[in-house]
Order: sequence, then C-alpha cells, then structure tokens
Amino acid sequence: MSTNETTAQPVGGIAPAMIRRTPKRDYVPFYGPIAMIVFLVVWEVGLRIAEIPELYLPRPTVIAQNLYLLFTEGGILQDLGVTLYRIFGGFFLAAFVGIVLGILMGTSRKLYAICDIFIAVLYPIPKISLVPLLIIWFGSGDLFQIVLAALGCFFPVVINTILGVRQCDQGLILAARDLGASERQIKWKVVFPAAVPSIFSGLKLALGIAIIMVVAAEMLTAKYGLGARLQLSGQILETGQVFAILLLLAVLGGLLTKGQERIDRMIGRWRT
Amino acid sequence: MSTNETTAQPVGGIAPAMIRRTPKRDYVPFYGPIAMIVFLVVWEVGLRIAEIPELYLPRPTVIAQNLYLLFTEGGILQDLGVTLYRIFGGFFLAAFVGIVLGILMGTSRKLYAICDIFIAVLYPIPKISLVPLLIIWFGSGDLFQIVLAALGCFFPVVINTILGVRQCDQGLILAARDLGASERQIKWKVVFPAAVPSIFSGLKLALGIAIIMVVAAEMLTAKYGLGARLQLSGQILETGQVFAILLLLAVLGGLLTKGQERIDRMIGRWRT
Amino acid sequence: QGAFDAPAKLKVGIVPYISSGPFMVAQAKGYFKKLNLEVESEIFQDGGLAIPSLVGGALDVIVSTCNAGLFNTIAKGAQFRLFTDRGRESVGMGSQAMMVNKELYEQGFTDVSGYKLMKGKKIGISVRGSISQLLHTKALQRAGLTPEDCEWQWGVDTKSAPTLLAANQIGLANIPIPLSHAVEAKGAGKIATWSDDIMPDVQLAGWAAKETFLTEQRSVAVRYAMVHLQSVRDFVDAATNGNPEIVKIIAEATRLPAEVIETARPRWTGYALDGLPNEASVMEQAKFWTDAGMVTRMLDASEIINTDIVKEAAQRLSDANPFI
Amino acid sequence: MQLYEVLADQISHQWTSKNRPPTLAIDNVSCAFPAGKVTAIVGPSGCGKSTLLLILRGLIESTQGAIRFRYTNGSGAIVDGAPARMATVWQSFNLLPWRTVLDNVAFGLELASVSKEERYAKAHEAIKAVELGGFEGHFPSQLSGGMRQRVGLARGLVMSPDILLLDEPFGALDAQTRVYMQEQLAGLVETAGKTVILVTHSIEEAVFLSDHVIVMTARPGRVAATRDIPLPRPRAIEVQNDPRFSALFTEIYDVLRDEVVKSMMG
Amino acid sequence: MQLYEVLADQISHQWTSKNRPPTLAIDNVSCAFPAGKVTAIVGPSGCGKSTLLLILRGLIESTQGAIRFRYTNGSGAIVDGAPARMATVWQSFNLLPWRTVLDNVAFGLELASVSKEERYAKAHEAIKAVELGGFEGHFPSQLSGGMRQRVGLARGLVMSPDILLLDEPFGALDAQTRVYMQEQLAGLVETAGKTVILVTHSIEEAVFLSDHVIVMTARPGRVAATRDIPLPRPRAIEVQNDPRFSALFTEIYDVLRDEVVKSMMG
Ligand SMILES: Nc1ncnc2c1ncn2[C@@H]1O[C@H](COP(=O)(O)OP(=O)(O)OP(=O)(O)O)[C@@H](O)[C@H]1O
Ligand SMILES: Nc1ncnc2c1ncn2[C@@H]1O[C@H](COP(=O)(O)OP(=O)(O)OP(=O)(O)O)[C@@H](O)[C@H]1O
Ligand SMILES: [Mg+2]
Ligand SMILES: [Mg+2]
Repeated sequence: MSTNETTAQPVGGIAPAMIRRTPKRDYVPFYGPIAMIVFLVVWEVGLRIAEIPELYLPRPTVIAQNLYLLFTEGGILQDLGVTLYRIFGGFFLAAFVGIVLGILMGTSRKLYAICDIFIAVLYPIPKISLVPLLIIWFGSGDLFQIVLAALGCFFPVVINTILGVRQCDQGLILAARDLGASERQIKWKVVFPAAVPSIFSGLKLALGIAIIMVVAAEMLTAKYGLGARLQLSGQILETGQVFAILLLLAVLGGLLTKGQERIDRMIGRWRT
Repeated sequence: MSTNETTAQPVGGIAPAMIRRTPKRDYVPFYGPIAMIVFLVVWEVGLRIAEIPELYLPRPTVIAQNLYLLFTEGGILQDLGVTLYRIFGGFFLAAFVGIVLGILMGTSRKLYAICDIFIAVLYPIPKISLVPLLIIWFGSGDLFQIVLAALGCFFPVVINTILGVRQCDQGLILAARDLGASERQIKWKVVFPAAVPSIFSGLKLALGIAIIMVVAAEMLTAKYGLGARLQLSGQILETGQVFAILLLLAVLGGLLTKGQERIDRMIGRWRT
Repeated sequence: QGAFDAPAKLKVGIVPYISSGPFMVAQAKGYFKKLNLEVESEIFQDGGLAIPSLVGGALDVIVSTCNAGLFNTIAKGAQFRLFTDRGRESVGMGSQAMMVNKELYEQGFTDVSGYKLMKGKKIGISVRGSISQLLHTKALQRAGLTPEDCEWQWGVDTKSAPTLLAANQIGLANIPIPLSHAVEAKGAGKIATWSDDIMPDVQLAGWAAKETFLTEQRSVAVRYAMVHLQSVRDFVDAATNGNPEIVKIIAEATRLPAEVIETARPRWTGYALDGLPNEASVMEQAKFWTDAGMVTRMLDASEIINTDIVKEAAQRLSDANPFI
Repeated sequence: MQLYEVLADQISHQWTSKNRPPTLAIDNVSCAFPAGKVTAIVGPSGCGKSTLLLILRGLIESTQGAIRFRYTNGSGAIVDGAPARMATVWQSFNLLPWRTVLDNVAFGLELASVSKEERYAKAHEAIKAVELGGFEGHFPSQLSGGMRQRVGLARGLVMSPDILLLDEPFGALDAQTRVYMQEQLAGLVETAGKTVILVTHSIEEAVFLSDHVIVMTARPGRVAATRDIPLPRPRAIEVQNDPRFSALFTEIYDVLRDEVVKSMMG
Repeated sequence: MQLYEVLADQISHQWTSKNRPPTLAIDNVSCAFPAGKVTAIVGPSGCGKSTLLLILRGLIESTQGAIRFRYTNGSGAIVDGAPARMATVWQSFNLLPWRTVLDNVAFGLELASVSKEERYAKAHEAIKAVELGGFEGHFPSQLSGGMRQRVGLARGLVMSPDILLLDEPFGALDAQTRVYMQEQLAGLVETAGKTVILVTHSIEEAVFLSDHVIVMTARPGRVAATRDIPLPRPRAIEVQNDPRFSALFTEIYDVLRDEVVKSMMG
C-alpha cells in the first residue's frame, strides 16, 4: 500500500482531541427542570407583557391556581382514579396481547403472513371512527373505554415486538437450541429478553396513546374521568381549568413515562 | 462436574428434531390474502344469516358497491389526493425533525436532559385538544392539517430514533473514532445507519398516526378530503359509505405500509 | 303481556346537558321506580352516536336530535319513531345564542336582521347537517342572502367557538346556554340574537324508540311517557320559579355549578306540556334536508312521529296521577 | 454411559443469500468421529469448519448428505440413535448478554428444568473449573474476550454432554491460560470418555489434544487428509517435546500449507 | 516521514459500572513504545491489555496518568505532538455490518474525504493484501471469523498509519494463514518503519514480530517485565529455529506462567 501524501500529514487540529475524547460527565439531571422553568417564566412574563386574554392562553400561574382548586374543591381525584383505571386497563390488555402476538408473529413466518395483512389494514383506521360500533358492542362504560384504549395502543406494541424479535442475534438462538431449548423456551428465554429494549420503546409509545384514547373517549361519552372534566370545563369556558386538566394529563404522562423508564433501566442494566 | 442422571439419559423424542431443525420454507405469501378472503366470506355470510341491519354493520358486498359508487359518481379521487398530500406533508415534516432531533438527543446527554422533559410532558396531551389553538395559529387549511399530523407522528419517530441510537454498538463508534471520524461523521455514518432498523419501525408507526391524525382533523374541519367525506357520511348515517371510506383508508394504509417495508428490506439487505 | 305496571328494565341513551333536565328530575325523584321501571342510562355527548345502539338493540329509548342523520336513517328503512317531545325553542326561551364577534356587533349585528351583514363573512358550525346549519341558513335567507354568500367553517364545536370569535377567526357561531353567558362575560363575543327569533318553536329532539318496542312493550313506553310528562311539569315550573330542589338536581347531574344553572334558568330548554312533538317543525326540517340532498327521500309524518303513546300517557295521567 | 460415534456421509452445504451468488462452503465431506475419542478439524480460514459443526450438531440442514449417530448398547450391539446431550462451545461465544456469568452457565440446566439449587451448585463448580470464581455476578459486556470464552466453555461443560463440539475454544485465551485450559480438557476427555469434535487453528493444539486429525481443503472444504495421533495418554504439555509430536506436526503442517497456498492463489 | 514514540506515564484505569464494585483493570503502568519499532504486550486474560490499548489510542480517558507522543523533527530535535494517523485493529473486529467488505475497508479514507476513485483503488489493494480478493461485495455477516479479522486488518492498513495498534490481530486465523499474515506484517514493519503496538496471546508471535516485549501481571495489570528481542531483521518464519528464539521464548514463558498461576489463585 502506498503512502497517501495528502492524508498522511499530521493534521494539527485533530491531535489534542485524540487524547481526550470521552465527553466530560457533566451533572445533567438538572438541565431538564431548569429548561422547563425558563420556559414557564417566559410564558408567564410574555403573556403579561403582551396582555393576551386568559381565554386564548392562560398564564402558568392561573393554570396552577386552577389546578389547586380542582384538587381542593373540584374533587378531581376521583376523576383521576377513574381515568387511570381505564388507561391501565387498556394498556395492560394491549401490552399482553401485543407482546404475545408479536413474539409469535416474529418467530412464525406463517402466522406473520396471516396476521400482517390484518394489522396493515386495521392500523391506519382512525380508532375514533369505530366509536359507534364499539358502543354497540361494549356499551358506553368502562369496558368500552378500555377496549378503545387497547385498540389504539396494541399496534405500537405488536410492531415493536416483531422488530425486536427480528433483531435477535441468530447466534444466541443457535446456542440455546444447542443447549436443548425447545422452540417454546427459545421464544421466552432468548427471543423475548432480546426483544425487551424494543418492546419497551413500544410500550412507551403505547402508554402515551392509551392516555390520549381514554381522554378522547371520555370526552365523547363519560360522566366521570379527566376527559369528562375537560369537556365540562370547556362547556362553561373555564379556559384556566381546561389548561389545568391538560397540565394534569401532561404531568401524569410524564410521571408514567419516567416510571416506565426506571423499570426499563432496571431490567436493562446489562447494557454497557 | 458430575453426570446428572436424569438429564443425561437419551431422550427419544428429541433425537429426530436434532437433525432437522431449520424450519421448512413453505411458500407463505398467499397465507395473508387467503386468511383475508376467509374473513370477508364469514362476515358476508354471517350477516346475511343473522340478518343484521346495514346501519349496524354493512356486508362486504354492500361496502364494495358503495366504494364503487364513490369512485364513479362520488368524485372521491379528489378527496383522496387532498388527504394524501396532507398525510405526506405531515409525515415528512415529522420524520425530518424527529430523526434529526432523535440523533442529536441520543448522542448528547445535555440535549437529552433538556428535551426529554418536554417530550414526556407534551407526548401524552391529546393532540386533538390542541385543535382550537392550532386553528388560531395556522388557520383551518392544509397547513393546519399538516402541522397536526406532524405533531402526532413526531413522537414515535423521536422515541425510536433515540432507542436505535442508544443500541448502537460502542465498538463501532470506537472503531470509527479510531479511523479519524469527527463527532459529526460518527453521528451520520455510524450511529444513524445503526439506528435505521429502529427508525424505520418508528416511521412505520408514524405513517399510521399521520393517516389517523389527518383523517381526524379533516373530520373536524375540512371541506375536502377523506375525513370530510367520512364525517358527512357518518352524519347522515350512510353506514355503507362510512365503511367504504374506512376500507379505502385501510387499503391506503396497507399499501403505504407495504411500500415502506419494501424500502426497509432494500436498505436492510445486510441483515442475516 | 301482563299487567300495565309489570316490572320492566330499559336502557336509555341521554345527553348530559341542561336540556335533559326532565330526565334528570325523573331519576332523582324516583318517578321511574314509582311505575316499576328500572332505567339504566348511557351518556353520549352527541345524540347521533346513540342511533346505531338503538337500531342495533343495545338501547331501548334514546334522545334523538333533529338533524339530517335522523331523517336519513329512517329514510333508509330503520324502524323507529319519535314518540314524545324532547325540547324545543319556545318563544322567548331559545337555548342557542347566535353570537358574533365584537366587530360585527359594533357594525350593528344586534338582532336577527344583522344576518344581512354576513356577506363574505365566516360562520362557524360544528358539523354539517345539524340544526345550527339550518338555523343560520334560514336567517340568511330571511335577510336576503343565500348560504353561498358566506364562508362556512366546520369543526367549530362549542369549545373552540369562543376562542375563534375572540380571535376574529369567525364572525358568527351559535353557542348554547350556559356557555353563551360565560362567553359574553369573558368578552369573547356578543349575543346578537337567539334561535327562537329565527325559528320559533323549532323542534330540537324527541325521545325515540323502535317501532317494535312501541308496539310490543307499549305499557313500558306509555309509562316512560308518563314519567316524561310529569317531570316536564316540574322542570318547566322550576324554569319560571327557580325551585332550588330542581336546580340542585340538575347541577348534580350535569356536574355544573348551581350558580351557572341558575343563571341559565330563563332559557332552559322549552318543553311542550302535552308532550307532543311539533310535527310542522319536524316536517319542515325533513324537507329542508331532503332538498339539500342529504336525505334520500321525503318522508311522511307517520314515518317519523308516533303520537299514540304520549296521548295515552296524558290520558292516564289526567285519570290518576301516580306521582302526587 | 454410552459412547457415541458420529458419521458424516457425503455432506455438502451451500450458503444462499438473496443478493449474492451462493457460496459452496463444504463439498462432499465424509468422515467419522470415533466414539470416546477426540477428533480435531483443521483447515484454512473460511473453509467451512464452523459450517460443518453446525451441520453435525443438527442446527442447520445440509444441502446434501446425512449425519448418523451410533452407540454400543448394553448387549454390545451397535445401534443407531442420537445422544441425549450434545454441547457446543462457540467461536463467537454467543453468551446471553442480559444474563450474568452464573446464569449463563446455568442456562442449559435451567432449560432442562434442573432445580435452582442443583443448577447453581453445578454452575459454580464449572465456573471455578475455568478459573472465573468471583465473576459470577458480572455481565458478559463487563468481561474481557478471554473471560467470555471461558464462560462459553463452562456453559458447555456443565451439561456433561455425550458429544462435545468445540469451535476454537481457546482462540481468545492468552498462551498460558490456553495451556492450562488445554490440559484441563485433556484430563476431562481422558477420564470422562466423551466424543469430542474440536475445530482449531493451531496444529499444536490439534496434535496435543486429539486422537485423530481431519485436515480440510480450502473452500469448498473437502477432506484433504486424515491422520491418527498415536501419542500415549495421559498427555501433559511436555509431550510437545516428543519427536513423534514434531513429526506429526510437520506432516499436518505440510498438507495444510498446500491448502492455504491454494486458497490464496485462487 | 516522522517516527513517533509513545510514552505511557503511570497509567491506571478503573472500570466503573452502576451495579458492581469498580474493577481496577490496570495499575500504574509506565512504559515506552519506541519509534519505528514493534512492541508486543503479553499478559494473562483479563489483565487489561485491551484497556491499555484504548487509553493509548485516546479513546477512553485513564483514571490516572498521561500519554505522550514524541517525534524527531526535520532539524533532529525531539518534539511533543500527536501523529496524524493512528489505526487500530480490534480484537472484536468492529466492522460496520451494513457496509460491504469494500466499503468497510474504504471507510477511513471516506472519512478523510479521499475521492471515491482513489479510496476504492487503495481498498482493493489492501483487500488483495489480506487475501480477500473476490469478497469485496460481501457483508460481514456472510464471512467466517478469520475472514472478518482480515477485513479489520485491511481497514487499518489502508490508512498507512504512523502508529499501528493491533489487538490480537491473528487470533481468529488458522495456523497457516496466520504465519502468512505475520510474515506480511513483519515485511511491512521493516520497510515502512511504523511504530507498532501489538497485543497478543502467543509468545511465539510476540518474539517473532517484535523488537521489544512487555509482559503484564494478572489483573490489575502492571508491568511484570520487559525484554528486548535482539533477533536480526528481516525475519522469516525460520527464525523460530534459532536457539536465541527458544531462549527468549522460555524466558518470557516463565514470567508469564507465574502471572497466570497468580491470576488463577485469585
Ligand atoms: N450465514 C452465512 N451466510 C452466507 N455465507 C456464509 C454464512 N456463514 C458462512 N458463510 C460462508 O461460508 C464459508 C465458510 O464459513 P465458515 O464460517 O464455516 O468457515 P470457517 O472454516 O469456520 O472459517 P474460520 O476459520 O475463519 O472461522 C465462508 O466463505 C463464508 O463466507
Ligand atoms: N466496558 C467494561 N466495563 C466494565 N469492566 C470492563 C469493561 N471492559 C473491560 N472490563 C474489565 O477490565 C478488565 C480488563 O479487561 P481487558 O478487556 O482490558 O482485558 P484483556 O487483557 O484485553 O483480556 P483478554 O486477553 O481476555 O482480551 C477485566 O476484568 C474486565 O472485566
Ligand atoms: Mg469458523
Ligand atoms: Mg482483550
């Protein structure tokens, strides 16, 4: 191999970086909250200066005040409980069915061929347009809410599970088979754990969708639940309250996601 | 190591399987369509026998007939075009922003810390509840539809991109750095291609969501588009037409997903 | 069929608004139980969502809002009838405010004649084929304009209308009580006129049940109508005298603050004391939607309305009122 | 305990992938792996040794040919039948990254539903045997290459297999650990009487450990030569100073050189 | 062309991970890698050889100590400064799985914005040098272990680095290919005058290829001994028959044995 004159010259700029490439470990956990606080302050002050009416977009302090009132006088806790029950009902239903089906589809070419077409066809149908049908079949109570949420979050779980299963290292499967694993054991002791990171990112998406679906369904038919409250506050133009409930939803979503991430990290501590 | 008496015995049942473990390659591509046809026949015949009214759940033949009429007399092609334009507008917008932000977030701990909290908070807010705000900012035309769709499908893209980036083999990054790659080159020549399978499964989810969001937004506000047609048909309880449009959406979704899978396979031919 | 008051269960689809007041009163005061009816209710934000459940048999009685969908469903062969009144825009008591933005109000859109100012302006309605579209169209025609003279913005539901009015994104939208008062209080828009100024006594909705239910379970239907008539009396009385018991019942059932219910009281939805649907108004609406091409054929009144049940109920009530 | 003999009968294997012309990895390989003996396979890089191992283990199906297992039953007759336990030690380790060293080693026993207590006891023993005591709780990503390879070795050994397949089991080990592990393996083989198939790059290793060496040609792999190794057992590392050792080494080296040169020309 | 010397000054490195006590991989290692010479590092498995290489290459930051580079400039003075090009050949290959052999080998040149024509020409040359002609279009998953290792080798060589770091570059090669590649490398080193740092498990390889051997202790890795290899150059494989070779081998072997025994005692 001949020496390349152009590229073999010492390039001053690269040298120092070569010795220290590991990024310095800053203490980053505070970056997020700080950014959020800055954002909120800009929001508050901006609206005060621009004198935008509360109707359009209420200020954070007004929202916080409304939220406080909702808790102390509005009995929002009951609604929160109802909504959480429906969210988790739908989420766990979809997670269970989605993971099992995803693993079976990822490991069986036949089953994949059969189910794939249904998934491809059902997935893009707006679930909200199925509300009338679902109401006929499941009534307009909790079961309906749970089924609708499950329908919404089933697809990310299935799709990500299949992806995870497909990415599983063939070598691991061979090794397990060599050690006498049955096809069933391979599925649950090799393919499934290998797919866990991917499944988790599916579950993360799913939980978000579950929240959205339940709230939307509650807005349509429920008497209790955060969605129903949202509908109600809208009816009397309590914009502050509307945003307070949205904030509650956001915080709820944030907390659930963080909790999920913590579980994910605990399970995934073998990585790096 | 002592011999385990129980497990060291020859187990007759295992023996033949040991010699032939590779699953026989059946010709599976027809399984899906056949399953679909069976499903449709059961639907048609079932409803005829049970004499369920069309309003409740129309038969496939009725739906097909309605679909035919929509094309020949209903001028649905124009609506289809409008809807496709909005779907792809939102999808590509979200894909671009989501992939770039996802890669930056996956590779920078600071940026991750800052953006993560906003994503966690914004993701679970039902995007539909932002419609009034969005209309004020973007009007009620195409731009509004596109932004709404992009808002909806931005999250799966970002989340899956971050996942893919995180799963990138550290050894590959070290090797690239060793070969003189700049941080930028590492991002785009190592981390990004390594994340492609995961990004693709995010895009698959995103396209589905884009369809759902555009149709939902059209149902709410649009004059043209499949969602607008769906709304009108639903409003006057033309259930056959509603299902015909849902079918059209399903087929559209199926086609788009298949196209996406083909691209994915082409790019991913290095796997196995 | 057994005795007239044999125990019966029925499932009812309702909407959670003040207009459901009589039903709420009936439930709270135990009127149904008195007639041996066990009623289970399901809530729908939009009455249209309940029609498939009625036709499919999951519900026995529903609130059926007058709109293109209702007529078209019947035109396509669904066998159900409106068997009592379920709210109307009685003169002076219209429940829908026609609200305009400040600009239009200042230009003089302060009563129904103001519609003439709407040329080239935007009207916000929630969905096509709804009674709001009908109301606006009638008012425009009366002011010498056609619907094509304005721009129509769909998807403006009651929650987004105030913001859009305040932002001048639309000029006109109809907003129901009690929201309309809140909107005016917050300065987002002005009440220009009311629905009853445009179409006095227009029928808003009726209690609907399947033809088979009305014949096969006639006694249940009649008892239901009796309860309806009795609770309508309580409701209409309370609308004039502000009976705090009734106000409290409605506040609890709608989950709205009692003050809000009280403020809206003068314009709580109007009800016919005899329970008879306004046939003329219903037929006018049917014709309108048929002309608009949203209903496949013009219907006959007898295909939409059944008056037997409520007439028998009124008779029985005047013979012996079981509720006093 | 039965001793199993393995027979490869005219095995050929072609790898196919969608976008490339197919690769004929091995071509018409017939050979025997005698019962209770160690057979080494040597051959140029890419000649299909790992492929042959996969076929012998029944994990992929050869495009042609068949594999037979035979053993002598109680009354001395020779009977066809696959063994209860075979175990493979992999060139690329193939450890489950989400399991600790202990749980990786115990994996095979867990699959066979051995009680927790028993399998952990055995796994601990095997981990000690490969000198990894103290690393039971580490994950594979926290180990060096050589340590991972030893975990793979322990995972196979703990199964007390009737037939042991080793694909470069000492490739990632340092010279000394390698000798130590080789001696361990030699001891194990001599006392336990297993049928062992060993793929290796090292002729020394092949001669030192085996009773029988199969030299393969360059791709497509065929059998170039087979040689018995009549060195006495038990063997210690000093056997390498035996003049017969050097003679065998040179003999195999010469065959292999021709093959490697051939593989590099063409 | 400048010849670079590398100095490691009291390097220690501790690996930390969240759920385990930290591992002290190397402890206070000071050593020099002379300019234009080959220095081999041998040591027991897990003693921190790969870790040391990462630190020398500047890819991880050592917990303590510093690395210095020096070269002689035009006027003969010794100057501090890092070289333009260093290249590493990895124990675990680290090939980009989505790139073909050709694009993997050309990767470093592509990063340096070398024109497509030029980089492919050079890559083809390097691929031929490691005897992989004809496999340019294969993906890594379609190659055997030894073939992948040779791709890694070609990828490093094509960069014409001033300092070459080799982590077990011949570990996955068969005996013959190994000798061939060793001879190739010896020739390259002798003519091109590069500074080479070679981690190996094979004492033979260390003695055959290097001018200088560093023996490391068991973990935590320290410098147990260093030995110059005064064998004449150019060297061919026959140098292994030289009695000095055996003497050096035995000497290093003895140090290493003590370390391995120590590491296994615990
Ligand atoms: N999964 C696969 N797909 C396609 N080709 C493959 C695959 N595995 C191996 N090959 C090809 O088969 C041939 C033999 O590979 P194999 O891994 O059996 O060689 P080997 O003798 O074990 O080599 P080494 O000593 O380098 O490990 C090679 O040419 C390789 O390219
Ligand atoms: N990423 C890591 N995280 C935690 N510990 C590590 C990591 N990499 C290596 N170690 C630990 O550091 C020690 C030295 O490892 P290293 O890979 O440097 O050894 P080595 O000398 O290269 O071994 P071998 O010859 O087996 O390749 C080992 O105990 C190992 O467990
Ligand atoms: Mg191999
Ligand atoms: Mg190492």
